[in-house]
Amino acid sequence: MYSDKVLDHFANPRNVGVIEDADGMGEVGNPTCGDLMKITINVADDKTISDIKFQTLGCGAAIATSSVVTEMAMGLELDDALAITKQQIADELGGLPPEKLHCSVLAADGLADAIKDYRSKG
Amino acid sequence: MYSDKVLDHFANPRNVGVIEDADGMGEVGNPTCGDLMKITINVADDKTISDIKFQTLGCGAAIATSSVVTEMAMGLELDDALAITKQQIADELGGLPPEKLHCSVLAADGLADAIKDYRSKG
Amino acid sequence: MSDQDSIYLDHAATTPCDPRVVDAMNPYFTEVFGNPSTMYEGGRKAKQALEGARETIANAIGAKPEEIIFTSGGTESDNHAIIGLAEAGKMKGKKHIVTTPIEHHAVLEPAEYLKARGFELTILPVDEHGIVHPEEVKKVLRDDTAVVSIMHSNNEVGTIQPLSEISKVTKEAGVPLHTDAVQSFGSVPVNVDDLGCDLLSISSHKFYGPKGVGALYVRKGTRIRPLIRGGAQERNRRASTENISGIIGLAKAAEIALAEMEVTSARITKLRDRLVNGLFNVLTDIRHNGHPTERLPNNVNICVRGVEGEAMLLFLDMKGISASSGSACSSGSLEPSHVLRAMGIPQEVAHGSLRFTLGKKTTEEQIDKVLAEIPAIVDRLRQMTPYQQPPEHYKMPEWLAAKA
Amino acid sequence: MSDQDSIYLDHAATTPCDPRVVDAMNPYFTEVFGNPSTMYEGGRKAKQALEGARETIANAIGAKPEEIIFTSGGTESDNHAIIGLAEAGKMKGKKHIVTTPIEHHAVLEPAEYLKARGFELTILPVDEHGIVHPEEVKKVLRDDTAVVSIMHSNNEVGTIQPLSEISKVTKEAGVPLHTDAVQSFGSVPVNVDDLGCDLLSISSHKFYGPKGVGALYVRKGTRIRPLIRGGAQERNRRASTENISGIIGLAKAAEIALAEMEVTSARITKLRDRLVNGLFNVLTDIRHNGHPTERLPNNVNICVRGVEGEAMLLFLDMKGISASSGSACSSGSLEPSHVLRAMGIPQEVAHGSLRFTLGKKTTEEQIDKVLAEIPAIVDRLRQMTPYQQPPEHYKMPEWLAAKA
Ligand SMILES: Cc1ncc(COP(=O)(O)O)c(C=O)c1O
Ligand SMILES: Cc1ncc(COP(=O)(O)O)c(C=O)c1O
Repeated sequence: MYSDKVLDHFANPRNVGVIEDADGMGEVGNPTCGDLMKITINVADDKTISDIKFQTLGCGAAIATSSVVTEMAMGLELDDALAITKQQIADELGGLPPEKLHCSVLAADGLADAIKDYRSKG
Repeated sequence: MYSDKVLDHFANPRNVGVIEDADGMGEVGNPTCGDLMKITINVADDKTISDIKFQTLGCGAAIATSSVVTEMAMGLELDDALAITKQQIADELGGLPPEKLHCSVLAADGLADAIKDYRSKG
Repeated sequence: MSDQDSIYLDHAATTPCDPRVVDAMNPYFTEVFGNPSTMYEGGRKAKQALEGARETIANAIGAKPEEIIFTSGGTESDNHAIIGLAEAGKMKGKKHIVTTPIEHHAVLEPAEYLKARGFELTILPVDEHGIVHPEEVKKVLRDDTAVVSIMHSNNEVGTIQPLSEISKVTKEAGVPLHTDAVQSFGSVPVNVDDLGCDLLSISSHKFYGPKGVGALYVRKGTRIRPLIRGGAQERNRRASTENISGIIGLAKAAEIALAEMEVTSARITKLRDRLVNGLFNVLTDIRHNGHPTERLPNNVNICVRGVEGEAMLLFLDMKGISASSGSACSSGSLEPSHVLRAMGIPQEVAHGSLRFTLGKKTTEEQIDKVLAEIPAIVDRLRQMTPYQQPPEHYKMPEWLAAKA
Repeated sequence: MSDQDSIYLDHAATTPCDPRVVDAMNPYFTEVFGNPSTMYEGGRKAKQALEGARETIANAIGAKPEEIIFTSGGTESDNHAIIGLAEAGKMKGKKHIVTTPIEHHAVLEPAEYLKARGFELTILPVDEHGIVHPEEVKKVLRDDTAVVSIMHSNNEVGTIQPLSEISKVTKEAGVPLHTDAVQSFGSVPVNVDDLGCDLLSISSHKFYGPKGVGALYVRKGTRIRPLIRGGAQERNRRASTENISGIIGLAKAAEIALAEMEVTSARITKLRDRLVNGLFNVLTDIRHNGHPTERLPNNVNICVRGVEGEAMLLFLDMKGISASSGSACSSGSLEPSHVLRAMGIPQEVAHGSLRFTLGKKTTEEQIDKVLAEIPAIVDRLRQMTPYQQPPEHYKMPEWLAAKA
């Protein structure tokens, strides 16, 4: 049901953890299924994401999308990171089962929330 | 589905045919299923059935009940022959499948019709 | 009677499983037994097999995999189609159902059930060969018609309907057309686009697959309600843990049937013609039922004057020959074949009906054995007959006389 | 992962066929393949086998053969019971249905379907162990109640209902009681007179029989309408050519299950207790769901704090362990288990649910392997958790602590 890439990101998630004194932090949850995600970022030159870490309580798809979105966002300019869609995340993982697509919304939302947090402090 | 005795009477029916110048003749049909039966009898001493023959267009149960009823009636006094019920006929054959019980009505009716015919000529 | 000697000519009732089908099913009982709805390896394997089977069935009838619903057989497929379309139609204010008098009871009974619950039911006329004429369909269609159900081929007399003509009419009217192809699939080509139907039923055990499994094709976009509820299986259209071994058997049987159909059906057609011609040679006063040419390759249906069907079946059985009859007494229902009656055959003629349906193992020797045995059987029964029916219904049809 | 190493602990989802069941079925695919409705030898043999199987099933639950209807599985049995009783009741002016919130969807969905069509539906409360209390049933019964459906044992948490108490209430009120015994049959004794139920569903693939076949018991005298129509099979109660091989498999599986139940269930109960106690030893912050004693011998259901169910299943699967979860993400439906929710378990707790259901081939080594693997899995996932739930829901229940 899951692609090999999903399973790899699930079993070996990248960038797990919390950045101490992060420049921005996003916290999102999926009220229907109960998944939760926390994402912390550091921003260099007020422009690019220089570090990113996540924590997720959720299913395989939630963890894998969380992991892959940190890879996708690392080094990106903030506006480009904000533009990442759940479809792009799913595509990056080689697709998700239809009933699991909704899980990728968490990763996109969490990243956006962290960037918003960073900017609100600006 | 049929007992051995039914199959025996079906495959080797007793008393098939028509008695020439019979004392009585019964002709009955089952309007729903289309079975037809003709039964002819001779009566001795205005009292007992001395000869009996049948012809039947019908299913295995119709033929077997026709055959067995001729055996049952042969030598009987008329009132006793009239008293033969479809249940007795079925029992004599070792039973009939439930959906076939209605077929035995033909044999009882045919015999009764022949006796009535004999008596009406009286 | 050893199986060796037995002559099975009731393939319209059911067929034996092809041994290759049994072999294909076997791993799915004990090895790949997982519930396809589960996510672990054993479930994924089962799911994969299930979806492979769905593709096979879809390909076999020119459909897309997502248009196939697996069911427990032809009856469920038919029930699901009729009731499911009617209930979906009702939500849009539709309340009219159209079918024919020669359908299998698996169509007629749901139609009657819906009628008792407020639907209006139109039963179309058929001609003496059992053909439904497209213009008759056109006449009765209404704005509120929820479903038209017309079988592809008839199980008793083998008549094949002009479905691609009929579907032009239903398409124009925008009414979903269901067809019961239970007897057709594996015998004659069945392609949903050629036929133009929106729903189509098949049943595995009619083409050498296992009993208790079938499929319903539902054209994409057709609104239909489920019949069996309580799970997300079959895209929410048919609940219950999937009968994975049965479905694999169905698919394997379909695969074999399609691969061998052309050769097998040609062979069977020859044997069928040998049997029909032979019957007219060895028996007097019989009639042939169903359409002369628009018919299944394996079906022979006759009426024999002055004898009853079940009685013939009994004697045939004693000779190891398995056949069928539409007589009231052979049905256990007190009613002679509704199909023969709808074709205008009088009750007393239907009383002597006899059906032989040939299969892929049927041989010339078997046909000749039937032809050798049957005259004595008919004679014996005719000698017991009190009354000769008028002979006008019993003669060789011209098309057959021309062939002979 | 070779099959050798794989540890299947999802027997509530489905079971593999017992090889003896496959052997019993085999002749019915190719040899005794006749349609049981036919009268010739091949049909009679099939009919005889069919009626033998009916007797076996009847004996297995303390019923009479004529009270058994063969179906395509547990879902059809449940649908048939609920809809068939409701439709029969409707003819007598009844329009009320009673069931529980912990039923399988095969009961809940037909109930909802009937509700949408004018029936009134009462969903009974259950306590925190998932028990339905007889006095709650008594409270809601009405003169126009057409059906009460209360499952015998629950598929998720294993809780067994006090059905013989409940049936006293329904009997007194003269309302037919249906029970879904799909998870019970073969695991615990099921006798229709002891339970006092009027209808009872079973499904073959839950006790090492083939998929796609089940049975519905209907107590003599109970008025019920058919669900699948179009033939006189099953005494006019369930149309379609009988799935003879499947039915033989069902009967053989029932026979084996009954003969071995006592020994097997005792063995499984021990393993189950080893697993539960072990889980509380190797994991912190877990809770045990379902009734402490009134439960199926093979069911273990826990919730693990701070992790999601499907994620655990994935890691377990990588270790060759097949289990199940009631979390929303594992169901594909976005809803966490309706059973856990009905028992008052908060959504965030149900999120971490995990079910192991043991079977007759489960070994102590397998249980110990699970206990050895699971701590690392839970640790790994907990390390990724952004947020710790309050621990109040996660502790060893007193009854278990007392045992340990
Ligand atoms: C034309 C037709 N439709 C439907 C059915 C029902 O199929 P099944 O017995 O698989 O339910 C049959 C055969 O029984 C049939 O011949
Ligand atoms: C309690 C219960 N009822 C009904 C069913 C449905 O059975 P089936 O899958 O055979 O239709 C199941 C299992 O799926 C079940 O566990």
